Amino acid sequence: MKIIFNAHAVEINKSTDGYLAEVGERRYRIEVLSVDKTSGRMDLKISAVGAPALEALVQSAYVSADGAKRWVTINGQTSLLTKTSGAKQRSRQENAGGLTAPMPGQVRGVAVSVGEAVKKGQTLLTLEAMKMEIRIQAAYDGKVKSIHVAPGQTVEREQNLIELEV
Amino acid sequence: MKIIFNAHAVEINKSTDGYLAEVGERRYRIEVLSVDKTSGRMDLKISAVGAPALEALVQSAYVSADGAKRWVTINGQTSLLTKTSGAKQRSRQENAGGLTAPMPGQVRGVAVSVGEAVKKGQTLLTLEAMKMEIRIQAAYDGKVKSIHVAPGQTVEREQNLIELEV
Amino acid sequence: MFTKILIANRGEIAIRIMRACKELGVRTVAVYSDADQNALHVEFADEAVHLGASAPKASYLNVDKLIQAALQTKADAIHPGYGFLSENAAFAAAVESANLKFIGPSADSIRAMGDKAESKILMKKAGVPTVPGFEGLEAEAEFKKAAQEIGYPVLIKASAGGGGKGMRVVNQASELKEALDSASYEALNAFGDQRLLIEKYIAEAHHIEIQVFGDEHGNLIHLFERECSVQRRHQKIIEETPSVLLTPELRAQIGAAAVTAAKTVNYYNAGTIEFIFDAHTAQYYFLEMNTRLQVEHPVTELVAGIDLVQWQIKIAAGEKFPFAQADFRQRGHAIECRVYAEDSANGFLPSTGKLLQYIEPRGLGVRVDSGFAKGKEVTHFYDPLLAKLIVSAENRAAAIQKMQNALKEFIVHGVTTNLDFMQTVIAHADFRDGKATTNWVENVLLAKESEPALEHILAAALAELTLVNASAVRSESKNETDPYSPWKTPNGFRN
Amino acid sequence: MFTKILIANRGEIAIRIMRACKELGVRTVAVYSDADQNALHVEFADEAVHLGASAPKASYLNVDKLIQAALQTKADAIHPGYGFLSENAAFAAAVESANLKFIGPSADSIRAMGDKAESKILMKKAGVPTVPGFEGLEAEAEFKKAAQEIGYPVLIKASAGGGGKGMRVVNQASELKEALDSASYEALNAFGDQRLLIEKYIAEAHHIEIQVFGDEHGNLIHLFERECSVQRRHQKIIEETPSVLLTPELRAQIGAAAVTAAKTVNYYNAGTIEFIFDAHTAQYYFLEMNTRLQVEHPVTELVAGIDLVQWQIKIAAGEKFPFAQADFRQRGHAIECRVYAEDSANGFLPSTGKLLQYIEPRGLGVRVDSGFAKGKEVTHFYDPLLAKLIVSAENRAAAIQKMQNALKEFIVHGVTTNLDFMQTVIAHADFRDGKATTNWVENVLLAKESEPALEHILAAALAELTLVNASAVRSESKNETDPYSPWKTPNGFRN
Repeated sequence: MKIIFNAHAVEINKSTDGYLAEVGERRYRIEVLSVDKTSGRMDLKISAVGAPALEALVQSAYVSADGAKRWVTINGQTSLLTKTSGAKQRSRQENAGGLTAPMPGQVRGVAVSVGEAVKKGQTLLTLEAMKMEIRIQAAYDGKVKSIHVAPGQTVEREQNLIELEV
Repeated sequence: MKIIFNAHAVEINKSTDGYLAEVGERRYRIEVLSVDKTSGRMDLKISAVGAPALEALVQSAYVSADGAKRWVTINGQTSLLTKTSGAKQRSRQENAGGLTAPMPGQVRGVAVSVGEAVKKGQTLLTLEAMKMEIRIQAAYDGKVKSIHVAPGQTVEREQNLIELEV
Repeated sequence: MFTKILIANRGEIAIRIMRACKELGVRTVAVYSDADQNALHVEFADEAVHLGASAPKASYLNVDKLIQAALQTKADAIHPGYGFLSENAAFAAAVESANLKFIGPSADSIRAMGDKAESKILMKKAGVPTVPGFEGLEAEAEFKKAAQEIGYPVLIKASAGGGGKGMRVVNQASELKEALDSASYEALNAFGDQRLLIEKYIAEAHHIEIQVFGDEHGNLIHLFERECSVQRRHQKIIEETPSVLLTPELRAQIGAAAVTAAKTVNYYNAGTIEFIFDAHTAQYYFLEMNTRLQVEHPVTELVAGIDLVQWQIKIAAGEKFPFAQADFRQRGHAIECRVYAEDSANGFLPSTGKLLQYIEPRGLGVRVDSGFAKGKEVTHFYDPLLAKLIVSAENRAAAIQKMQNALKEFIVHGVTTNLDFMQTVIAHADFRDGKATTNWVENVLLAKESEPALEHILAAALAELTLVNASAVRSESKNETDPYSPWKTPNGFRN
Repeated sequence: MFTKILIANRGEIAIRIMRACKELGVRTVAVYSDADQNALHVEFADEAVHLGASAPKASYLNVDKLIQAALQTKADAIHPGYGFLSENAAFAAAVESANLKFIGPSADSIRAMGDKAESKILMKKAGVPTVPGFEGLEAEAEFKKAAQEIGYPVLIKASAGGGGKGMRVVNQASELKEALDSASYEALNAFGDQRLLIEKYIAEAHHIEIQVFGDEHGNLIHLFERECSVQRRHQKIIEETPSVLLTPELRAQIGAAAVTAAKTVNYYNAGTIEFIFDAHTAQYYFLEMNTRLQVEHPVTELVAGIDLVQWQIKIAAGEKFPFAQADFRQRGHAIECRVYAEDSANGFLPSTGKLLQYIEPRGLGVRVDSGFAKGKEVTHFYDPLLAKLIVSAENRAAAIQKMQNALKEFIVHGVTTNLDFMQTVIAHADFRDGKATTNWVENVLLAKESEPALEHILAAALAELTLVNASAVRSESKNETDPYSPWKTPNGFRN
């Protein structure tokens, strides 16, 4: 079974004594000691195939699912992975210029209107969340092409706020 | 809807502003503030119908279900109720004489055999649980009619162990 | 003693106060906004009153509604917690006018300490060390002269300020005018008050504060220091006591200065005198007074052996504080980490969502003051504080080790937290050596977004087979009673 | 320091020890029986070794398998916890023979204190007060003469005994013969040793014990008393420190006696000297020594400010105990309630089952040392201890109030517990006044089965509509993702 998280493809299948996983050119044997659906906890022993047998310690992984999101905690380190179809993900870099919401929150004010010319660094709108105010500023000189939000509106992280055109 | 717990029959139905319950000749109004299925917690306001309106405090009830058993905790007091069909329950008194298991545990030894005559107070078998030993003794002079358990066997509380006949 | 107290707050501090009430046999009233309808503090109270919409102005900052709620539930006192209206003199006065007891200092004490410039003048008069500088200046020329006298770098601060707003570091004379202009503009916008003060900028500053506690009969003592230098965005994230920087002599000195400061404004109830501490010169300077219970009060409770919130309530009810300074001594070491719903690798920006998993650490010396539980929602309306993780141990090294383990044991899914980041902080040599100054996190330790570790990816992949898509198991168990869950229907239903 | 420790125990104490290991950077090995395959202590360890069948003899009491497990996992020490093999001198010796470190006293110390008669003789020689009586008697006539000398009532006790077995109170000479016969028969059956001793019976006895702690370099001090008089079936259910019965002078005296007792057997590591205390005469008598960590060690930890288990490990690793007697003083008051899976209204008989609900209390001064969690199974094979609820506060009254609240907050469904019963105990005037003697529970406080309260019946009925049979809700939500649970399939699946 092929599963892709963020940009990492994993081929994972049940084997006689546990599971066998392939990531890139590396293969791993996973022994599952216990699975507890109440807590989403799995006790695992992971070892690299071909590598000399190490004293494999049990690792306890807590996994939670929410839609395509997977939260994983092992030994106090937490990762947020997103299960994808495998298509190249939109990179966060492409949205540089602050046109998407850097945090969830509420739109405090919109300082520009559609068609308005803006200067690099000009504040386009302000977001507020948890007592923090963040100004969304133009990354370059340009013109406001469209505005997707209104004051008072609640936005998610990475939601499109405004589109500029040069 | 009629529900019977232990020997207590409750007629309970949804009303316009919550629920209306009848126990014996008394009627109660129950306002449900919240229900949380994760924890089995309900926040309730209970008031007697007809009684002068009291300053009804919120009571938080935790309820767990296991088959016909209902565990209820309110303000640190826990009850174990059994949902019944309404037929008269077998009273625990009828089993006086120690012929059923007073606790869950393991049969340590059976000291008698079927057909054997026994004296009142004679040890018939020993049960062990959690480092405790309990002797099951004859409640009257009689004869062993049947033995339902064997040494090493695990028994539930109130499970039949031995039957005596006079 | 009171019979019923309304807690004009939310989250962990509301629950903390309610516990103290319950232990004193006092009934509790919670208040809540739309967003907090299902919040933990509402569940925890004996009764709860809805205030209004989610925005603080419509709910937790609404003086009239709060007093109305207290009167309506026949509460006889209001505890403000921290934040919101806790340092609002008008609120304290309004509470007392409604014949309710405000659990905190007098409105006059709050007012006297509420203005940075005025309180600094008061402290100078009382002989409490303050940062060299000037208040009440207006013209640019005055500021320029002052800056020269103090010596650059200098700090420009909003007189009415807080939270870093209207604050500018000025390194040379040529930067002064712009700094004054932008700071006064920001101060006016934020506080409706453009007055500024100027003082010496202490670059390698530690934040050390002294807990004071007094009754309404004139008894007032201090309960030692807290070091709160580990901050981000001018907000504390780790606090501890004792501070490694203080000698017993210095502790006694700064403690006495704090008592003097508090007595100057006839202070009673719990309060905190904040000092800037210069580790190079071992000089300390009055910064401001927080005229309320602090977020970080638990570390003092653990090391001094006192329940500050219970005493706040008892003092407010008129009891005498029966202890003398000599009755207290510090035992062991305590550290608090503020568990925030925020993304440390993304500029510490807030994170919101429903808590899919929430498991708190436990064990000897581990205390969690929490405002959340599994299934609860973290919204963008309020502070990102999920919980405070507090540990105490025989000494600082043991406390650090205990904190490290407790942070690892704390599992939160559904929002991004700073739990991972705080492990890095706690393990850092600078922190271990007591070298973390107030700008250390932002200068030294900015977290970077990291690639997920291999075992995380493998665990997630495995979960697809064992937890999510185990269809054989699913169909097999479909008609069974789930042995772990009390009810057969899906969760999340609210009546 | 050790690199890996095997914990030869289960339940809360195994987890308590593992936490101490983790904080010292030591890896942990759990052991488990068939019944404990999914137990919490197995999850908590770094690795786990299966020992054998569920019966203790086949698992937790199997010396060979335990040592084999330690060798196989390359552990360098074994912590025995309490109960099981913790006071078994042969086990301690076998561990050391296998070149592993036994975390506890020497096998010789265990042996010397293991026999009631012999240890009593040792203590008499060392000048430690013992209950007036005689050891080493055989003929009935000898016992008769001894009883006359002591004065009735007298107590007959099995020399090798414990747990009330082979123990008889004799009120007059005519009862003596039968008591001797039945006690020696019972002692022979229980311990393979029919020797008896005779001593004065103290009717209104309190159980007061002193924690001692020493290193392998000759340092040994005491860490004050614990009062453990609230018992049922000769087993403690509530312990506290300080004891209201001791004056500072008496505390110093009895503490010094305990140190003498321990030094007599060259004791090191953690140990406890148990005393019978007669509140009428303020006399104390050596009862026995427990040569191990006690169940109730947490109350000492909280009041003395020490992590006893961490120090056990450090001492065993060869460290010196760096403290002198004067370094410790008691601060505040701590109480422990043992939360048992038992039916207080049914002769305190055990209760077993799966934990359908398990919510622990929290807050300042509330500590829970637990061996269980929701979904875990309580079996009949082992001790009924689910968890220890320990509170600490500024004084005894505050601790009692805190315990009362914490007991109410603790929710366990699936097995019957003594949580309700302990609320009655804690609230009783005798307990408040420090009048509870060791037979108080059985004489005064036997719980009766009570009818369920009306609101319990109403809540259960309502649950049928809102939680169980809310069919509209059920069908409506059938295909929704359950927002509270991480996975869509039913719980309880184990791979």
